[in-house]
Amino acid sequence: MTIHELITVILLVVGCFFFLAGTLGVLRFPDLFSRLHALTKADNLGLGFIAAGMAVYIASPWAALKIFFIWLFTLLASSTSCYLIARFQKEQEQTKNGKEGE
Amino acid sequence: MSVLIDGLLAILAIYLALQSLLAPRLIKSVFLFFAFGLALALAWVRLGAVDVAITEAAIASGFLGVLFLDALRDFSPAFPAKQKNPEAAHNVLVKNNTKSLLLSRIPLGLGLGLFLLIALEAVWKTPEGGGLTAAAEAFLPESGVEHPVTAVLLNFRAYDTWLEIGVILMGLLAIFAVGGIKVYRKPNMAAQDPMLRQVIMFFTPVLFLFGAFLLYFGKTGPGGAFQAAVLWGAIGILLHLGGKSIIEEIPRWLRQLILTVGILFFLVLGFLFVAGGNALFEYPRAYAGLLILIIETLAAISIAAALTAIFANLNQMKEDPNETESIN
Amino acid sequence: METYQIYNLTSAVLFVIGIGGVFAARHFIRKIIATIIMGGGVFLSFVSFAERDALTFADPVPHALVITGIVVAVASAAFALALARRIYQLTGEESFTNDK
Amino acid sequence: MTDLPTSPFPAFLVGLPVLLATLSLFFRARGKAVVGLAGSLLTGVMALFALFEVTRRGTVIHILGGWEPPLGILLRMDPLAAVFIGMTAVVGIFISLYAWRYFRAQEATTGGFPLFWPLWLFLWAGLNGLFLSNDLFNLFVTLEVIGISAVALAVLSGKKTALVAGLRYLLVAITGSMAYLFGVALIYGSTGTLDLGLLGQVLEPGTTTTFALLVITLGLMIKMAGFPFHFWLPPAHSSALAPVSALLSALVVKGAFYILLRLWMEVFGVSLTYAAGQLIGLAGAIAVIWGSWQAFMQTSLKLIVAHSSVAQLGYLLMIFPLLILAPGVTADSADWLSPAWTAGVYQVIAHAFAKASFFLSAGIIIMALGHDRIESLRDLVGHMRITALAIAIAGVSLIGLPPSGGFMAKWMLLKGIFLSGQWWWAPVVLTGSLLTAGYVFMLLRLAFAPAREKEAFRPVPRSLEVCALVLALGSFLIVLPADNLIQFLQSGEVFGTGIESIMEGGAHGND
Repeated sequence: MTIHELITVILLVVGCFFFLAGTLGVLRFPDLFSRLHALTKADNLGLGFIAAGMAVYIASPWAALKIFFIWLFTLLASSTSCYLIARFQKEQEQTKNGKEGE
Repeated sequence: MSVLIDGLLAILAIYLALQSLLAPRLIKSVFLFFAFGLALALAWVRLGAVDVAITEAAIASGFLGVLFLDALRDFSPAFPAKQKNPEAAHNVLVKNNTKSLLLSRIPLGLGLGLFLLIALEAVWKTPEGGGLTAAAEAFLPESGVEHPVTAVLLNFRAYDTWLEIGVILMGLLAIFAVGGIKVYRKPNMAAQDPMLRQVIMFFTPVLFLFGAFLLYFGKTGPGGAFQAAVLWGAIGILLHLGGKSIIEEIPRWLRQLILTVGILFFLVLGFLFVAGGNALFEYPRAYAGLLILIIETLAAISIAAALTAIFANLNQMKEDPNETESIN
Repeated sequence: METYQIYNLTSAVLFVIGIGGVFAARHFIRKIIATIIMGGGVFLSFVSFAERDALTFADPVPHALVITGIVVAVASAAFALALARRIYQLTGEESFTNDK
Repeated sequence: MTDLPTSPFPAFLVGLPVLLATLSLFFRARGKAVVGLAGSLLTGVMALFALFEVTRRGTVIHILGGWEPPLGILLRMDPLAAVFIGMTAVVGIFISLYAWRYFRAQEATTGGFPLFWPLWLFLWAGLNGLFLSNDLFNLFVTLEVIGISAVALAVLSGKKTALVAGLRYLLVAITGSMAYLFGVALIYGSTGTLDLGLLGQVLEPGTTTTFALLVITLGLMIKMAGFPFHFWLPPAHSSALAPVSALLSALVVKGAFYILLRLWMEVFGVSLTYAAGQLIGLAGAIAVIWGSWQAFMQTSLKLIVAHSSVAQLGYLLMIFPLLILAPGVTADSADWLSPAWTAGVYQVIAHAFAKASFFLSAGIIIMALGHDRIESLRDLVGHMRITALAIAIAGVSLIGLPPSGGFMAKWMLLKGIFLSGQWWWAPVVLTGSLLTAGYVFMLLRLAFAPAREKEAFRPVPRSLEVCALVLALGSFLIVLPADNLIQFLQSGEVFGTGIESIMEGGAHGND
């Protein structure tokens, strides 16, 4: 195993660990906000490590750029959707609280 | 190793399919359906069908999933519950009688099990027909494109593809026929939300570029009109959600033109060939590549517009308390 | 076992799950999902044959058929969804009431 | 196959209605109707020209894109396809004329349903495409074109019952198409071709072929409402607008029957067994009895007519057991083949005319009365002579009394049944006719009965009544060219290469 491959494997394993942690969080955390936290933070980090691992493995700057863009777009999309879900939930809670307060 | 991966993927797809039908809550069903689509897309990649994978992920899982999600606003109990009619309420009571339900399911289960066994034997024993790979390979140089799937879609079996563009247009007409669509009303989500607006502004050009890329490179590699159309359709959907529905805000004649230009150009071109003594869709060999690119571009525009309009119309299908009485 | 055979068998299973779902599921949306699962099974069968018949590239004809089929199935499903939503709006029913 | 003469007609038969449907989208309500009616007339006239072309030149083909099968798709217009296309054209023209007047009369209250026109033209293109198609997958696409446009037409009224029936119809239609497509996938996997002509030559019997036959037959049975999959038809057909009901029952269900006939005869010859034929015949027989009985029990006119469709489609299934030869019987000695399959074609045409007329009449009655409960039909003769006449004539053809097209169909069917020795189907045909006579005479008795109280019959445009009457008369007139029609049908390779030998043997059966 070359050093090259070793780095790839380490990066992939670390990435998988974060994914696993994120998934556990989604399954085990009590409420929506902490679940979203686990999902977006840990999974984006995990994806980042896996993307980095793949970039090292392919070892071509052009491919690395593409992989970087994949990561970037996923990051953007997931953070936006996380934000929208959270906002929706918050509005719901506020209207609910408002009604109870009346 | 590869058998292991494929086997796991197959089991995952079956599990997700079952769960999306059995999940107790509708929202769970829809999300599992998303996941099922992605599992299938992975299966297509494993089988070397990259074009199919993109189409599956984009249309069957992506676009349809978005439609399902949007529909959940109607059905989801989180929204103000409607007055159910007594018949339906009674029916719910009947349904809860699980014992009779179980009994009625047993024959169905047995029948399906038997059917599954026969089906498994039939697919297992399928003789090797050989397919049409050799024929496609032989005629590929004459088709005007280098990617075999595009050659089949836009040249060898262009008739099917043309009909299919018609089917999408018909799907939109059919949704109009259902009725219940109110006059276009601007959703004002983006107005209140700077973040959403920024994201839409960022993604619109990116999606457009990527769609154009898929369209142009459909000539030589995976991609093509349908895949590009979904990406462009996604622009339309995003803009619609952001309060700027391009398809609703342009003049009527232009909208109709955009919706129909794909099928019309394809057909009129075909008729011209017929008038010239050729068959329908029989391109002159020298111009085949160019004509296919033009047809694909126009088709992608039309399909994108149709998908946007389908979403926009379903999205605006909201209840109107006055209407329930007037109809019936 | 060859790759294509795994997916071929899966296709039969998905097809049968889909049929069962169309008849046994109650909610409109689940019935529509079931038709798509059925379609997924059918398309998987086509594509697995394409992989089996590969020469320098996989058989492009089933790929093209499946792309056509997916689009057609999605158009039908979108229409079915519109009908289901409209029925719910008018009556509050989410499943066929005279089903046993 | 590809050495047959080529003709541009098949391309125009599919292309022209789509072109006109798309163009009509550019117009608003009234303009859509004008373009739609003009388009229907144009398509109909062209279809009749195409029929004439086939009588002159025999089977013609159109090789789409210039790519010959198996890679490309072939459109083939043989006498059988030409007869179906001609039938669609004649029935379609009169229904279009009726629809134009019918929607105009209600324009003020309903908006005139402008979407009817593009959807109907798409439906017509799908039907023509289906009759012409010679490719298994292309047949699926045309089935879907027909399915979506038919359901969209069925729900056009926007009423609750129509929507629920429409959703059920759509789900059933999708399920049927997918089952059909699964069979196609397996056939493609085992032969590597989708062309019907080539498949007839290369398909070999085996587990896969039998299973493909099973799912394809089930899928198509679902789509043509064959027993036990008939449940969706009565609500869908009875809740649609009158011209739409006529289109659905006269034309749409025939599409699936046409594919079934072609596939059984042309492609699956190798794996058909006597038992399979008996089974599908049994389904038909039950449909005849059950549908007629249900029709007899209904109290509203449109439901009677819709249930009657289930029964009349049952007769179509009953020709299949006759077309499959028992082991040891050679095609030369099987002189019942010709009457049997002529009976099928005649039943399709006679039912199309009679049922279209029936539904159009029902639409007129609803227009006049505001509902279609049959007890209000009292003294129909006194108020609407022409409509009553149309119902009477169409009813006589449905029962199968001479000299109607329905009689011709049932006579040929009985002839085939007795010549083949499968006498057990005969009582079914007779019982079905008796039950049909039961509900038709029940209607006629009411129509002639004196009115108990003054029913308010609103005036109805005379042209609507004439359309219904012409179609009813059509179900009698089709008997006149019977000899020519049968000769024409047998002039081409009717069922392609697959059953050539059988048809040669059967040709003397017709005297």
